[in-house]
Amino acid sequence: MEAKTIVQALRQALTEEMKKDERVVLLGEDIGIFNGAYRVTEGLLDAFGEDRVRDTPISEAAIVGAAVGAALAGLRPVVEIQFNDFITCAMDQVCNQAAKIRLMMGGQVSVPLVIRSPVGATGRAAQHSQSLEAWFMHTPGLKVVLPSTPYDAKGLLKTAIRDDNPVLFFEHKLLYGATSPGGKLSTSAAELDEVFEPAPEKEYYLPFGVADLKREGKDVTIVATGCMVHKSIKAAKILKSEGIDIEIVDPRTLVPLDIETIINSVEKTGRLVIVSEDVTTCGVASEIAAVVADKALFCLDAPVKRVCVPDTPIPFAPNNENRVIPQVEHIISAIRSVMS
Amino acid sequence: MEAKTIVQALRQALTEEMKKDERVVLLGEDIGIFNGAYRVTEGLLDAFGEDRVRDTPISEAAIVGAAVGAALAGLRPVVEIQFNDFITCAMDQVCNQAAKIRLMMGGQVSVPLVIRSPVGATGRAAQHSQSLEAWFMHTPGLKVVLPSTPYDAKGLLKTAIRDDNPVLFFEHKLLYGATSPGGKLSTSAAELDEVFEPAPEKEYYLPFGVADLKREGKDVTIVATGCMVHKSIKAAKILKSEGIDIEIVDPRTLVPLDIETIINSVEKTGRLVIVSEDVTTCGVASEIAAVVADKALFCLDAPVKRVCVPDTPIPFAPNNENRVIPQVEHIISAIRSVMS
Amino acid sequence: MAQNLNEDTLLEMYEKMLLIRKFEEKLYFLFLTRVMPGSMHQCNGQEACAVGVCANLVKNDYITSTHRGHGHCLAKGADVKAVMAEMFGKKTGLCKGMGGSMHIADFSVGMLGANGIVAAGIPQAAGAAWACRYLKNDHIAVAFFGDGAANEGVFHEGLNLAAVWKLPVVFVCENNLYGLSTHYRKVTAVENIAARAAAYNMPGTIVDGMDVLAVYETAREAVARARNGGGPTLLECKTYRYMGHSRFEKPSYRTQEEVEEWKQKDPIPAFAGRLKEEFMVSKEAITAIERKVDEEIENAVKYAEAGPDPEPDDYKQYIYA
Amino acid sequence: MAQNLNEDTLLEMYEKMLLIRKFEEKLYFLFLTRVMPGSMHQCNGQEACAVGVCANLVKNDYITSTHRGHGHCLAKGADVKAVMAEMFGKKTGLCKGMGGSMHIADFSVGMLGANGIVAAGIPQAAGAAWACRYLKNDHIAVAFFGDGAANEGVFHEGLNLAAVWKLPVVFVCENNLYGLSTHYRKVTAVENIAARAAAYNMPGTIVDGMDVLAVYETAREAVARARNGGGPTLLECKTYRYMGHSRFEKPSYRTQEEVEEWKQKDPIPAFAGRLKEEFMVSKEAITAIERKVDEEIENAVKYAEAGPDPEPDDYKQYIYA
Ligand SMILES: Cc1ncc(C[n+]2csc(CCOP(=O)(O)OP(=O)(O)O)c2C)c(N)n1
Ligand SMILES: Cc1ncc(C[n+]2csc(CCOP(=O)(O)OP(=O)(O)O)c2C)c(N)n1
Ligand SMILES: [Mg+2]
Ligand SMILES: [Mg+2]
Repeated sequence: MEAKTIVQALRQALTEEMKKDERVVLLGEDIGIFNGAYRVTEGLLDAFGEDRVRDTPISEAAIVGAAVGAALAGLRPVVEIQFNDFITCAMDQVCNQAAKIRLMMGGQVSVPLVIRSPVGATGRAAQHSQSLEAWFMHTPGLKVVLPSTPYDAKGLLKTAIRDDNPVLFFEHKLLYGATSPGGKLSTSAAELDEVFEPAPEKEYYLPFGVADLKREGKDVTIVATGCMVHKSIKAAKILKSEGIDIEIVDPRTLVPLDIETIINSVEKTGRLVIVSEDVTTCGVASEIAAVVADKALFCLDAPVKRVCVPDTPIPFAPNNENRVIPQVEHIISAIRSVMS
Repeated sequence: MEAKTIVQALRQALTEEMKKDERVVLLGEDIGIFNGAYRVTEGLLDAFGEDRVRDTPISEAAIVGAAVGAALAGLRPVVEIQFNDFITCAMDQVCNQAAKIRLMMGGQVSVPLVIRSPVGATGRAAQHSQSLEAWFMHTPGLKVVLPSTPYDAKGLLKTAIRDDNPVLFFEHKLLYGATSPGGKLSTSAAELDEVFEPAPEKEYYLPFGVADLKREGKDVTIVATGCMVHKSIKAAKILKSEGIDIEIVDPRTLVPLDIETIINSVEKTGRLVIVSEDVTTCGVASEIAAVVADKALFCLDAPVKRVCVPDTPIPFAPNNENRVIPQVEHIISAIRSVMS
Repeated sequence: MAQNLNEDTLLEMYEKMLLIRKFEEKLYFLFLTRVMPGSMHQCNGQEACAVGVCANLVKNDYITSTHRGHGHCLAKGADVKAVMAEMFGKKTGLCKGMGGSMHIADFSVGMLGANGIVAAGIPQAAGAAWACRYLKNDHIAVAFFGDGAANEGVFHEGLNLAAVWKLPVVFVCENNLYGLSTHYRKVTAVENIAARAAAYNMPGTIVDGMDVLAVYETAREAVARARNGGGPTLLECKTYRYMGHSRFEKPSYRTQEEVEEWKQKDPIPAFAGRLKEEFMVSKEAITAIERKVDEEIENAVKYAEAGPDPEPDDYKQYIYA
Repeated sequence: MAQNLNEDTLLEMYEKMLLIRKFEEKLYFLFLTRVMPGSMHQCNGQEACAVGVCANLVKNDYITSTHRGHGHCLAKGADVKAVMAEMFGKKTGLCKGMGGSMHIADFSVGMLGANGIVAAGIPQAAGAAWACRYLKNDHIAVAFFGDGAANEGVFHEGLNLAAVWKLPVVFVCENNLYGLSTHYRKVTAVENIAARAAAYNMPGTIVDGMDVLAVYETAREAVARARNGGGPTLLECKTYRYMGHSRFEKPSYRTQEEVEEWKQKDPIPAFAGRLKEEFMVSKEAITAIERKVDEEIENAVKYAEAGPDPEPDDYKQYIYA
């Protein structure tokens, strides 16, 4: 059956890869009987048994450390970290160990390891709302993925599992498309349109480093990731009526980053707005802006605008959270400013 | 006596602040009888006693965690983390706790805490060579300092200790100007010129968010930090003979960042090269480039160049390390490219 | 036992437990019936732990807490109106609406904060205790945490640091058998978490966390030891949470029998019974407390609902001092 | 004791210890007399730990190590020429010059790497052990680490995980009394680190780390337990490092008497003595080993010096697979 939600798409990817390769094993907190905090691993314990779907202690450093050791000794672990905010507790194993082992050891070995983790703000305040992908983009040796649709999610997760390098695979909570266990996590999936493409049941792999044009246009380039792809599409539809024609590039993988597609688009439009849910300073958008300011400066007809979280921890009160998370209005006003 | 080296300058700052305020306490690995890995805390145990200069277990998370708790309960701890690479082990306490507590608790409290730590590559391979300041720039709630001279180091550390917020204070190993204990750490301090200004023994505080023009010029702006300030000055001197007149802006504090001084300089020169010892992607230079591409785009006569570590863990072999760490030649060739 | 407790203290403990229970019940109702923002982790069933420990503390003693922190906050003396308002994300909340359930804190009563990161409060309590000793202010710190937290690295680092520095701190593990869905014996190599005290050469004690007087007495010793320079203690309270892990989560990972068995030991009616039988408290006094608590909760909800939302840009003033 | 050891094994152990000692002595000389790149942490004095443990392992068993990893690497069977070349940062080094002393590794003999981060190898060994069991390849893993590492969070997390998963792994703590300048009793709440095994319900054993046969025997049990599905063991070797913490560091934090006292127990002459007296090994056989080792070291230096530097851009090929 085709996977209509990202949760289903991820589950299909895991199932297919686990069937194909016995070395693929899962570990994480509450991924077994509980099916994972966002139900991604539902049914996998039954299907593959406790040897391959392992509930762990609340020990993020040991989870990732054990996964690194297992990868060195022949397995291909897929780790779930319950919220990406908790990767802080495993930061050494991710960034000093997994990312660097291959180089430090002169290529004797690789570390085939996927760390899946949810990102994004959903009313849970400062320690459960971050989007930390930029830290890992700033850590050579890692690859970084952030899909925006079920189709991309499945094809990219399968590629991640097949990749011989450590991959950080981020999943936006509002795009999972499933309610949280027992909860009523409001999801924007219901309001999504045709770009939220389902994943076919058949096997396919999406290459890393190839951006996807989620919409073609000629006036302004938006580079957007994850949930922001969909907010950007809304903004584009609204501005269409004003005659502004927006192109939306979804990099899909942040490392490697498809610079060519971004630059081609900016060459065409002359205007660039980058929309990302991480914090502004030294974030995803900083990097994209910097690349363009180096490699396509003279194509630009307007300042490069970043629409990201301002430099603040995420506040709890819904009206404050809404203010700091990039919204359709913020995108629209950035577009207007580069068009004026 | 005036402090000719950064080590002496930091020691003076610590001594003065500890004399002035009993709540200032030090903790870290081997900072007591051993005087710290780079001897910054030499003599402080004798001067202030074990209650105020505390050797800790090798427990970075608990060191920072305890410092956070102590700050909440009325102290003003100054933590030494032996190499900045090891902050990974305390990442949660730094980024989810210290940085966010004030906001999460609605301003009930502040977290006056300084974390001092060495950065930079000195032949010790991938896990002892990083410059991780960008991670902390990407963590709102923290301030980030990286001085390049004894004068700045002293004035900024004193300000950091007086600041009511958590401050990450990075010190470049090659600028300490002292040999490592028992070792022969080669230091570039010997080759430094007049900008490596000593710190007077008198009291002074340097404000955060105020960049320093380390050299005036009209053709190209270099924004450089830490050790790269001095390599940039060498490059500027060499290029002077070719008639290229370089201005060097040293932000000194990365958060807050003195955007105005940078933009003023770029408005004057029309050309920007950013030199930083961190890894390129999502790094210090990405942020500065992005700010300029937004706020001063039409002042630019040439692409913005970043001279940073390419996206790789630092290799051990000296010729490989030299290749990846920004050198005077790299700076010169970036300048040539923006002048051509 | 408890001979040193006067009736006022006993009734206060009863009132606090009841306040926590009714607070949690009201919250559940509020979440069910209207759109309350965010999530929550409820502590119904575990009231005796927070109350029994905090009854030994004075206002300026410190506590650190967890994601499951409403009870600790109320037990330490935070104003229920301001706690409730924070749940609503109101400007009148303890944290001005910036933290919500998971970051509830009240510095005016030494409550240094709930925490969204499992175990993160443990080393912070050690640090607060260090400050108390350094400042010679005679206060101590208590870290509350769960069985799951005892497998985090900072548990180890925090307890070791406290032990080698002989800090005035008490580590209170509320072992409610589960960390989210995972039974602690599946992920914890020891039967009793208190046994881990041996790794730090500190006393480790187990107590029935459903018996508020037992908790009180055991904590009393630990608090006295801390206050007298005797160093830290690890105290394990065997307890149970009645509700799901968070919000409406329905625990599929445990049996209804198990839940019923623990509810037999419910600390609140049990304590009411002892108050009447052992301590000769009148039925009327008990009923009066119940009424008072009901009223407090109702007032808290009214206060919270009436309070203003923060301005959308309020967050800006709290990022930096 | 050691009745199960044949002469070949005994001599091999002696040779390995001597190789490590002479390797370290040569390194010190090389650092002193010429510009060798980077830094190093030497294990003179601790040879019996690495050798006694590794004598129980087969080639495809795994070990993880520390910043003080030369001995572990050689004991596990890495080629001394390639180890030396890595110290020089040569392309002919085990890690192609990319890692140096602190990241020395040889996957062909199951040596998963020295580590610049204290304690980081501990959970990795647990993970490698998990892979061994999962792949049913009958191998086990050993984590070497210091007394200082036993205060890091990942020590706790790694041992707990290994215990609850009953993994085939042995945790070997080389307690050399100091973590850099800090005496372990100043920062470690227990006298014997082996006592921490109780926190994980696993056997904890103390052994004289200056006696290679004692280490061998104790490790043999632990290795057998791991291999037979009996789960992990924490083994504490009481030992001492003769040199400074790193490179030329001159320890001001310990007394000359203490150093001399420990040198009295030097594992190498002691073992040579026992070989002669208890195991009837001839003086000639011992001398032959010494000559062989000297030669190996000389050859290693020659090999290392003769080897090419990496190309300046070599690093590029190792960043990603
Ligand atoms: C570092 C970290 N890891 C995981 C989580 C997700 N999480 C929140 S509560 C919880 C269970 C905690 O169990 P326990 O410590 O026993 O406390 P309890 O919920 O039983 O009160 C988990 C896994 C988290 N918040 N922080
Ligand atoms: C996480 C981390 N913290 C601190 C250091 C710096 N450091 C390197 S070795 C060392 C001492 C380690 O002591 P121990 O574990 O006893 O090993 P030994 O040096 O005695 O072999 C320290 C503090 C480090 N490399 N990594
Ligand atoms: Mg629990
Ligand atoms: Mg040691």
